[in-house]
Amino acid sequence: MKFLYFPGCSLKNYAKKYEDSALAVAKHFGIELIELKRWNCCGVVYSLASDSVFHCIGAVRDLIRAQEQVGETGNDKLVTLCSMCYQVLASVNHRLANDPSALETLNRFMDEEEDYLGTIEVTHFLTVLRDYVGFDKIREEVKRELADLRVAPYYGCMLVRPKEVAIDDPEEPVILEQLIESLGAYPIDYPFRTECCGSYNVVVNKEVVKTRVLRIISPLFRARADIIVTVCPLCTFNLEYGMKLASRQLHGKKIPVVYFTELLAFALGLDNVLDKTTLEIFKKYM
Amino acid sequence: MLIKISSELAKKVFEISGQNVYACYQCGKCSAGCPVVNEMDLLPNQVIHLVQIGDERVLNCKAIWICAACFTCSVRCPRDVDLAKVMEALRLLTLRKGIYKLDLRRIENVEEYPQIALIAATRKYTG
Amino acid sequence: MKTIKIEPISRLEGEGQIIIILDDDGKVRDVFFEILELKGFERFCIGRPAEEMPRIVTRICGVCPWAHHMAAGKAVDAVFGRDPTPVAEKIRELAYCAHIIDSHSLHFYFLAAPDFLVSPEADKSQRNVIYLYKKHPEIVKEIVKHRHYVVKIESMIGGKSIHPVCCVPGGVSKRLTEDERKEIEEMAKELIKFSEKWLEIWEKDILSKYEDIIFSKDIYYLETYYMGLVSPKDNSLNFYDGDVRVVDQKGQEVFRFRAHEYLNYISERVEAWTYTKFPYLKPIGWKGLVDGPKSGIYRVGPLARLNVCDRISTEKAQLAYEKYIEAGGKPVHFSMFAHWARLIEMLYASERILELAQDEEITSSDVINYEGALTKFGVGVVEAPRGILFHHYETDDDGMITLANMVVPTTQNNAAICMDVKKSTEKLIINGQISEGILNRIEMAFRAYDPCLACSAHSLPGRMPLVVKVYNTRGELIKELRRE
Amino acid sequence: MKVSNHEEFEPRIVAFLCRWCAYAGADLAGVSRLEYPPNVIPILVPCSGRVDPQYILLAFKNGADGVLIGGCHTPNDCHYVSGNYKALKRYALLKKYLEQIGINPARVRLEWISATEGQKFARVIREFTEELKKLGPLRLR
Amino acid sequence: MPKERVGVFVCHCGRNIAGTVDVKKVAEEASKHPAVVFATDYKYMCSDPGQKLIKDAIREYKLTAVVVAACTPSMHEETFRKACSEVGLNWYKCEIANIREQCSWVHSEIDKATEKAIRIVNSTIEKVIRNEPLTPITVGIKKKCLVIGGGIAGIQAALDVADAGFEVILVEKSPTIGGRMAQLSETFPTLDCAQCILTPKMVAVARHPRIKLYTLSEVIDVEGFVGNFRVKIRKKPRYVDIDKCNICGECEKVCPVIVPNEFDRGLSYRKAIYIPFPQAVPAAYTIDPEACLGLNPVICGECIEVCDQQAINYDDKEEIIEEEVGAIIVATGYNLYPKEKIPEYGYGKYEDVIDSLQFERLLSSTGPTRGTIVRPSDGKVPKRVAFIQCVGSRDVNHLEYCSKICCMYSAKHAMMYKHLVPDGQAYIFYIDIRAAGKGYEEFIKRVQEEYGVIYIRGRVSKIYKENGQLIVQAVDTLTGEQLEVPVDLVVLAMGIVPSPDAKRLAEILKIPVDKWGFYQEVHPKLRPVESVVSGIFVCGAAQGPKDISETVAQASAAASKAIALLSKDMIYHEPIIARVNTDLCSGCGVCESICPYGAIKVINKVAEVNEVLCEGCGACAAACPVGAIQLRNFRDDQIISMIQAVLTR
Amino acid sequence: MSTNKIKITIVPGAACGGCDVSLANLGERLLEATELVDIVFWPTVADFKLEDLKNLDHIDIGIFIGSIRLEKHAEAAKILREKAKFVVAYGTCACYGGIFGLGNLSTREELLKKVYLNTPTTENPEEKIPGQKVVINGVDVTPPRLTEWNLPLNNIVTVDLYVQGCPPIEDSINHFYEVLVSYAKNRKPFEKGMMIPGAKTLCDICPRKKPEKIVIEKFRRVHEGPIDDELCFLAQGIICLGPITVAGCGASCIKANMPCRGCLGPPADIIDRAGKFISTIASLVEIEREKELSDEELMRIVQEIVDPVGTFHRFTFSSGVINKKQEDAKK
Repeated sequence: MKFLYFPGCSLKNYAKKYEDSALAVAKHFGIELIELKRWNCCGVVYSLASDSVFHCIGAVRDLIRAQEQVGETGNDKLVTLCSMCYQVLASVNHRLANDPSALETLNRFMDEEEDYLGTIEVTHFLTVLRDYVGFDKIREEVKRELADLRVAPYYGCMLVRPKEVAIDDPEEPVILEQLIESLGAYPIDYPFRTECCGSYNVVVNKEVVKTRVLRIISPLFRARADIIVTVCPLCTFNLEYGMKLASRQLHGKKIPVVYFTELLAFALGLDNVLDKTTLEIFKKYM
Repeated sequence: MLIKISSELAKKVFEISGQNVYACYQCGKCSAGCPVVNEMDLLPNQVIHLVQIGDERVLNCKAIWICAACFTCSVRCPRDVDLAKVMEALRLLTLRKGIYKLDLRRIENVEEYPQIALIAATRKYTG
Repeated sequence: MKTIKIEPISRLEGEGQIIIILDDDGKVRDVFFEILELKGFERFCIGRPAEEMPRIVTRICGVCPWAHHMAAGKAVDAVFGRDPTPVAEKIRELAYCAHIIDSHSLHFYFLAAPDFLVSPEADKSQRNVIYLYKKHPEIVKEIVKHRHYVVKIESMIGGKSIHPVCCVPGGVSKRLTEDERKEIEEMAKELIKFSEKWLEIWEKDILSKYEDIIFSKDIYYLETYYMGLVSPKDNSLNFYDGDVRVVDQKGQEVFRFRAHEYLNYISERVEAWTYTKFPYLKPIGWKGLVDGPKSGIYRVGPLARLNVCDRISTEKAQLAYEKYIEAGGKPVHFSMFAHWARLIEMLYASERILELAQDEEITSSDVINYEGALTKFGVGVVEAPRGILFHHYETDDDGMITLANMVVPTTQNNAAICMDVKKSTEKLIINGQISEGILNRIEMAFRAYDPCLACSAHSLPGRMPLVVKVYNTRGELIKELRRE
Repeated sequence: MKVSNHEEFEPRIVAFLCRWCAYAGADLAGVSRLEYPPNVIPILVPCSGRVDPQYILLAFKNGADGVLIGGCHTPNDCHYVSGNYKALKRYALLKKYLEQIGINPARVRLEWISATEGQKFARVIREFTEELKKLGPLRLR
Repeated sequence: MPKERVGVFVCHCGRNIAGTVDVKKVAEEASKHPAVVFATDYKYMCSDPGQKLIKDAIREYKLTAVVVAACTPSMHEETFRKACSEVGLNWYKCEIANIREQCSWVHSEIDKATEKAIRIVNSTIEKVIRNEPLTPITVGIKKKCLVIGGGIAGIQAALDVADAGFEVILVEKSPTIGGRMAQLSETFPTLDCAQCILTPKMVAVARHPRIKLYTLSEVIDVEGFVGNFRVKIRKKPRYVDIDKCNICGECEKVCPVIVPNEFDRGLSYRKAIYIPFPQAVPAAYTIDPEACLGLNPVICGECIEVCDQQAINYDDKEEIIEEEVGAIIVATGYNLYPKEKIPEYGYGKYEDVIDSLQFERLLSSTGPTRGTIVRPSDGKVPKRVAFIQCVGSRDVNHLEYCSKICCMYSAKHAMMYKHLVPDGQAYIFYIDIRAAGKGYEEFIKRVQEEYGVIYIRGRVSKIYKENGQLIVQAVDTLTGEQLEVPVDLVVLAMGIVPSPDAKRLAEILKIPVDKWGFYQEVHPKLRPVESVVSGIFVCGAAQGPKDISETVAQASAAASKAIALLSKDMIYHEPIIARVNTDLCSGCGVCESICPYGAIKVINKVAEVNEVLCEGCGACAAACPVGAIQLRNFRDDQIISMIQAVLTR
Repeated sequence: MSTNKIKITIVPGAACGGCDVSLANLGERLLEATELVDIVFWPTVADFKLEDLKNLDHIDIGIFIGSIRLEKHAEAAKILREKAKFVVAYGTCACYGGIFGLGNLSTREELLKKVYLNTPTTENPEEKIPGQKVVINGVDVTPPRLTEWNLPLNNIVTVDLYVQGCPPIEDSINHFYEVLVSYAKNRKPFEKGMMIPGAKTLCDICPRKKPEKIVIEKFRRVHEGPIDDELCFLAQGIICLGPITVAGCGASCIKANMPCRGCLGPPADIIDRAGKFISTIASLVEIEREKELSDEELMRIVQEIVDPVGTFHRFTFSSGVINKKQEDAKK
C-alpha cells in the first residue's frame, strides 16, 4: 500500500522523531509513505477570512504537487502527520470543494501551475492506521507487554475541529484510545484531551500556555498517567514547555510527552528509530 | 452611548468572515467552553455583542488576540455562528491596516521555539 | 434542347422525379433521377436517447421499417456495449425473415405478378391486382392469406408489423411463447410451399415468356460492383448479420469488412439537384455516373446479395439458387434478375423461419442482456429488402445521440438507377421521337430496383401513370405524353 | 415592430396566484401600498397545483413575455397539503422543456409567497419585470 | 347554453380605486364585451345603495352573471354573492375583479392602472360567463368520535365528547392511559399532585358508558372522510384478562424476569408481568411479550400457576377492530429529545446526568425512590444539583424551536428539590426565562426569592468528571466570568419532540406534520385545533410543545370542534370540487395517485370523485393527461379564456 | 361501373410510406368492396401534377397522407379541400405533423447543412446543398424547396376526419373502413372533426396492472434493467405515453412489452401534449417523499427525465402550442 506523504517543516527538524517513528511504523505494516517531491509550507494556520483566497495558495500548491504524483500510488490520498498541517490542507481542500469560484480564482491566479482539480483527499496517519492497517492487525503485531502503561491521549484541537475536517467525533473522539488499547496499554479518560494547549500564544503570551497546560494535565497526576501521547509538534512543545514554565506549581513533577508513533514504534519493538530520551522514558517497560 | 443597529462593524465582519453576528442570541455557550477565557478581557459572547451593537472598542480588546482558533466555540454554538472566524475578522481589521502585533526581533530566546510556533504566531499577529 | 420531366417515383426519402434532357438532335444528353424531399433524421435524431433510436428511425421508411429497426437496434447494442443474448438474436432474425417476405411479396405479387401474369401487352386496365382478383380470385386470396401470415409473425414479435418496437439494447422486449412458436412453425411450413409454388411459376411460365426483357444486355444491364452481407463462416446468404462483402464485375471478392469499419469503404457525393446522395466505394473512387471496374459505383439489393454470397444455407433455396446461377451466370448483371432473386430469397426466408421456429431455445425467456458498458459508438448493418443498410450512432456520456448517419439502400442504388434510366431512355428515344412504350420501359427499370414505396404500393390501381412532358429550350411545353 | 429598445419594451406578465398564499400576499402588497410595475396581470387559482403547464405555453403563444406562478411555501404552507409541490415539479420539468424548444426558462418563475409577504410579492414583480426587460420580448415564430 | 347576460359594476371605493383607475373607462370598455348587457360605476358598491344597484340591475336586465370590480374577493366576495343570491342569482354566478389591492393601490400611472383594470375585468367576465351555478353538497354523519392517544389530552377530549352524548373510541398504544402526566410529580405553578388530579379522570374514562377504551392498540388504517371515517385498529394481546384480573400481584411476585421499568425511565426495574403503576387504567396486569419466558417457547409458567382468577392466557391473540366514526381527535403527545445526542454534556456516559422526566420520577412519591432525592450512581443525596435549560432546544444543530415548558418545570424541580433537600444547593443555568402564563412569573420569583435557587445566566458548554466529581463548565454572562461548578447531580431539561409514532399516524390520516414532526394546524391563530383534513382535529403536545393547562384547554377545544361537527345532521361541503367526464376518462390513475385527500378512486377504468373528501385544489385537473377531470368553475376552458382575455385587447 | 361508387382521392405529403402500406392492406379488404369505392386518384403513384388534381371535378373523400414539408404539399392540400366533400387526415403525420415535426427543432437550413455537409460519409468539397438553384445544360433542375417548417394538414386546411396512427392499424383503421363503407352505402355524412376511434386513451384498453398509487421514484429508460411485463410502465418509472394517447392501436407496443410513445396522438381536448404530459409525469414524481426532499433535490429528480420534447412530442411537435424551435436569447 502506498500513500503520498506531506511532512511539513516541523517534521524535518523539531519533530524529526515524529517522522522517523511514523515512517518506521508505516514500513512495518507494509505502507510506503512517498514524500512529495517538492513541497512548501502549508501555511501553518488556516486563514479564517472568507473574503480572500490567497491565504490558501501555499496549501493549494502542495495539493497540486500531490496531484502531480498520484500516479505513483494509485489513490488520491495525501497523508499528514502534523495535525496543524492536516487541518490547514484539509480545510483548504474543503473550502475549495464547496466554493468552485474560489477554486477557479486560484487556478487562474496560479497560471504557471497545472489546475488543481480538487480530487486530493487529505488524511491523517491515524486514519490510515485505523482504516488501512486496522487496530486488530496492530494488536497482533505488538511485541511488548504494555499492560501497566497508563497513557493519556491528547488530541488537541486540529484533528477534531472544526467539524468539517474532524477525523473523529469532535466531542468524543476515540481513535487514540482505540490505538492505545490495541497496544495493550491503558488509555486514561480525562476531561481535557481535546482542549487547546494555547497554541501560538506561546510566542507572545507564555502565561496562556502555562495556564492551559496546568489545567490539561492536572487530572493526570491523580489518574497516575505515565505518559501523554500527542499528534502535533506544537502541542508537544507546548505541553513540555508549559510544564517547564509551571514547574514551581507542579513541584517539579512532569509527565513525559511522546508522539503516538513513538509509542507505537516502541510497542512494535522498533527501538532503533527511537531516540535516547524517548527510550529513557520507556525504560521501565523494556 | 449610541447603539448602531446593523453596525458597519458587523457588516465588515460579515464581509471578511461570512458570519452574521446577529444570529447570536447571547447564550454564552462560547464563553462557557472557551479554554483561554481566563486571559481575555472580554468574554467571547461579549465580543460578539460589541460587534452586534457596532462598538469599535472591540477592535482594541485583548481577547481577540488571545483566541487561538481552537474552534471549541464554533462546534458548540447553537446558532451556528463560527466565532473563530469572527475573531479572525476582527484581528484582520487591525492587521490589514498594517498594524502588527508581533515583532519577532523582540521575542526573547526566539531560537527555543519550534518553527511551527513562530510561523503560526507570525501568521496570526502580522498581516 | 428538350427537358422531359417525369414526376412520380420513390418515396424512400419522399418523392422523386426524373428529368430527361435531350439535346437539339433529340439525343439524350442527361438524365436526372431526383429525390425531392428531405426529413432530416440525421439532424433531429441528435439529442434523443440512443435506446429510442430503433423506434424513431423506422419512420425513415414505412415499407422497410424492420430494416431500419434492426440496423438501429444493432447499432445501439454496440452503443451500450451489449451483445444480445443468443435467443434474442434468433427472435430478431426470425422476425426479420418474415419482414423480407412481407416486403418482397408486396412488391412481387401486387406489382410484378400482374405485369408478368397478365402480359405486358395487355390493356393497362387489366394489368392490376383488381383485374387479377376478378379473373383469378383464388390466386389473390391465397396471396393475401400468406401475406397475413408474415404480418402476423411481425406483429407477434414487433408489436406492429409497420414500425415495430421490439429491439432494445441487448435483445428484444418480449419472449416468444410456446403457443406462438407453434403457430409460427405451422405458418412457416405453409410459406415454404407457397414460395416454392411461385418459383415454379416463374421458372416455368414467366422466364421463357419474357426472355427478351430479362436477358437483355442493352437496357437492364450494368456492370457494377455489388455489396451485401454474407455469413462469415461460409459466405452464405444472410439478411440479419455477417460480414460486408464487396465483389467486382467478375464476381471476385474485393473487400470484406465489419459494419463498424464502413467509413473506410463508403463515401457519399452530394449533387445539388437531388436530395439523395450518391454513395460509392471509397477505395475505388468516384468517376461520375458510369459503370465498370474504375468506377466506385456499386449495387445493393437482391441481385447484389445473390452475387456476393457463395451459397444459401437452406436446402430448397440452394437448389433454386443453383438454377439461377445456371441461367444468369455469376455475377448476374441483368437488372431484371432481381425479381427472380426475390423469389429465391422468399423461399430461403421461409425455410429459415421454420428452422428458427423449431429451435428449442427460441422460447427461452433470456431475451435481454443487461450487462455491458456504454461505448458511445455503434454501427449496425442489415440487409434491407432493397439492399444493405447502415446505421451509425455516437452518443454522449448519458447515451444521448450526438451523431446519426444512415446509408440506405435506395440511395446506394441511386447511381445505378440513374444509369439504368438513362440507358433505357437512350435506347428508346431516338431523334427526339418518344414512343409510348418508353413509359413502360422506364417503369420496369425502376421496378427492378423496387425503390421502396413508389413501385410497390401502387398495387391497387395497378398502374403507374407516367407523364412525359417535352420542353423546348425556352421551357415551353411542346409535347405531352400521358399514360393512364 | 419596434420593440427591441429597452426603454420602450414593457413586458407582459401573467401571474397565476394561489388563493391562500400568493394572492393574499399580493393583496397585502396592496394594503401596504407597495408600488410595483403594472406589467403583471393576476389570475386567481385555488392552488398553484391547479396550474397546468399548458397554460404557460398558451400564455406565451398569446403574447406573454413572462409567467409567474405564486404558491405557498414548502414544505407545509400549502392549504391543500402538497399542491405547491405539484407546481414545483411541473415547473422543473417545464423549464427543461422550454430550454429544449429555445425559450429562455427564466421567463417562467415560481415563487413561494406567503400571505404575509407583501414585500416579497412586490419585490418579485419588480425583479421579474426588470429581468424580462433585459431578456427582451419573446417573439414567437 | 343560453346566452349569458352579464352585468359589470365598477366600484370607485371612494378615491381608493377611482384615484388611480379611470373607472368610467373600465365600465365603458367592459360594456363592449359581447356578453355584457349592463355596465356601470358607483362610489361604494359595498354600501347598501351599491348593493341595491346591483340587485336592481339583475332584475331589470335579467342578468345571468355579475362581475363586481372592486376590492379583493377575500373582502367582499361574500357580501356581493349574498346580494346577488337575494334576487335569485346563483351564488357562484357572481365574481369579483380585484382592481384595488392588486391594481389601484400598487400603481400610480392612471393610464397603465386603467389598462390593467380593464384586462382584469375582462378576464373575470370570461370566467363568470363560464361559471356553473352550483349548490353545496350534503352528507350524513356517524355520531362517534375516535380519540388517538390516552394522555391527558386524549383523556380530556374523550371525556368532553362523551359527556356531550357521543360515543367515543379511545385508542392508547401502551397498557394504560395516563400518558406523560402520570409520570409527573407535582405540577407547576400550583404544585398539585399530578396523579391526584389525573387519576380521577382516568377512572372517569374507565367508567364512562360512552367511552370504549382500547389499550395496547394502534390505528393502522383510516379511510373515508369527514363524518364518515372507517378506522382499523390493531389491538395487541395483553395476555391478561382485564375483567378477571384483580391486581392481587401474586403473579408479579413469582415472575423470574427483571427488566428496566420504562415508566420510571430506567431508574427502577419491573417484572415481565407487571402493572405500569398502581392506578393504571384499565386496572390490570399485562405481560411484556418481549421479556416473558412463558409465551413462546413455553419454558416458564409461574404466573399462570399462582393466578387464582385464571386471568392469564398465553394464547391471547392480536385483533383487528374496525370502527366507523364521524370525527377524529389526535393527541399522541411528546417525547424527550435523547440526551445521547448532546455529547458535550456527557454523551449519556455519566449516570448522574439525568433528564427531566427521570427527575420527575425521583421526585414522585410513587417513583423508584418513593419521593426521596438520591442520585443514581451511588444512592447518595445530592447536595449540589445543576438544572440545565434549553438542552437540544433553540439550537440549530438540534431543535430550533423553544420547548416552552422547561423554564417552568426546571424552576419547579429546583423548588421541589429544595423542599426535599433543604440544605442542598440548586443552580439553574438558563439563557432567558420564559414564564408567560398565569401565575408563572410569580412562581419563578418564589423559586428565586423564597428558595434561594441560584439562577446563572449562561449556557453550559460542557459537563465533565474530574477526579470523580461532576463539573459543569459554564459562564455567568452577567458577571462575565467563566465558571466551573462542581455538582452531584445534573438534570437536563431536554427539548420536546413529537412521539415517535406521530409521523406514521400522520401518513395514515393524511394530515401534514411540520418540519419537526408536530401535527400541522390549519391556521395557528384562527384554526389551531383543526388539521387540513376536515373532521380530524389535533391537540396537546403532539401539535407543539405545551404544558398541561394549555393541553387540556386545547383538548377541550378539539372536543368542542368535534362535538359541533357530530351535532350536525348533515354537513355542507363547498361544491367547487373536481368532476370527471366519464366519456374522456380512461382510468389511468394519475389523479388517484396524486390526490392529497384520497378523494379519487378509479373504479372500472373510470375515476370517481368522492365529493365530500375533495377539497377542490385542482391538482388532479392539472395532472389529468386528457382533461377528463376538471375543477368546477376553474375548468381548463375558463382559465384559458382568462389567459386570452388578459393578453389580448 | 356503377356511378354510385364513392370517389376517393389520395394525396401525399411528406410521409414514410407506412400509411400507404396500411392503406394498401386496407385495400386488400376493399377488394371486396370495389362495387362501392372508386379510387380515382392515388397520388402515391400518379403523376403528382397539381393540374391533374385541379382537373378532377368531383371527389367524395379526399385522403391526405403525410405532413406538409414542400410548398406543393400545401398547394395540393388546398386543392383537395376545394374538390373534396370530406378531407381526411390519414395517419399521424397528416393529423399532427408526425415524427418529422422533430425537424422543427432546427431550421430548414440547419437540417440541410447537417445532412449534406456534416455526416461522416459525406464528401462534399464544393458544399453543394440541394434546394439551391441548379441549372445544368441550361435547364433548371432545382428540386422543390422545403417549406420552412414541417406542419400538419390542419394548419393549411380544415380537416373533417382524423385517422390517427403511425400508421393507422387495428381499431383506428377498422373504424375508418366502416366509416368509408357506411358512407358508400348510405351517403350519410359523417361527423366532422371526429377522431377515430374516439376519446378514450390506451389506459382504457391496457392489460397491465396498476398499483393503488403510481409513484415515480426514479425515471428509468427502457434499457435500464428488466421491465415487469404485467405492471403499469409509469409505476416502474418508465415513461409511457399511453395515458395521453388515444386508443386505436390495440395497445400493440404495450403488449410487446414496450411503453407507448404516443404515435396515435392525444385526445381532442389536449392543447399541447408536452405541456400536458409534463404536468402528468411531474405530478407523479416522489409523491410519497415530497416533503422529505428539499425543493432543489425534488427538482433535480424531476429533471432527470431525458429529452422531454423528443419523448412527449415525438409525433406531435408540429401541432404543439409552440411548434418550432425559438431563438429566445439565452440568459
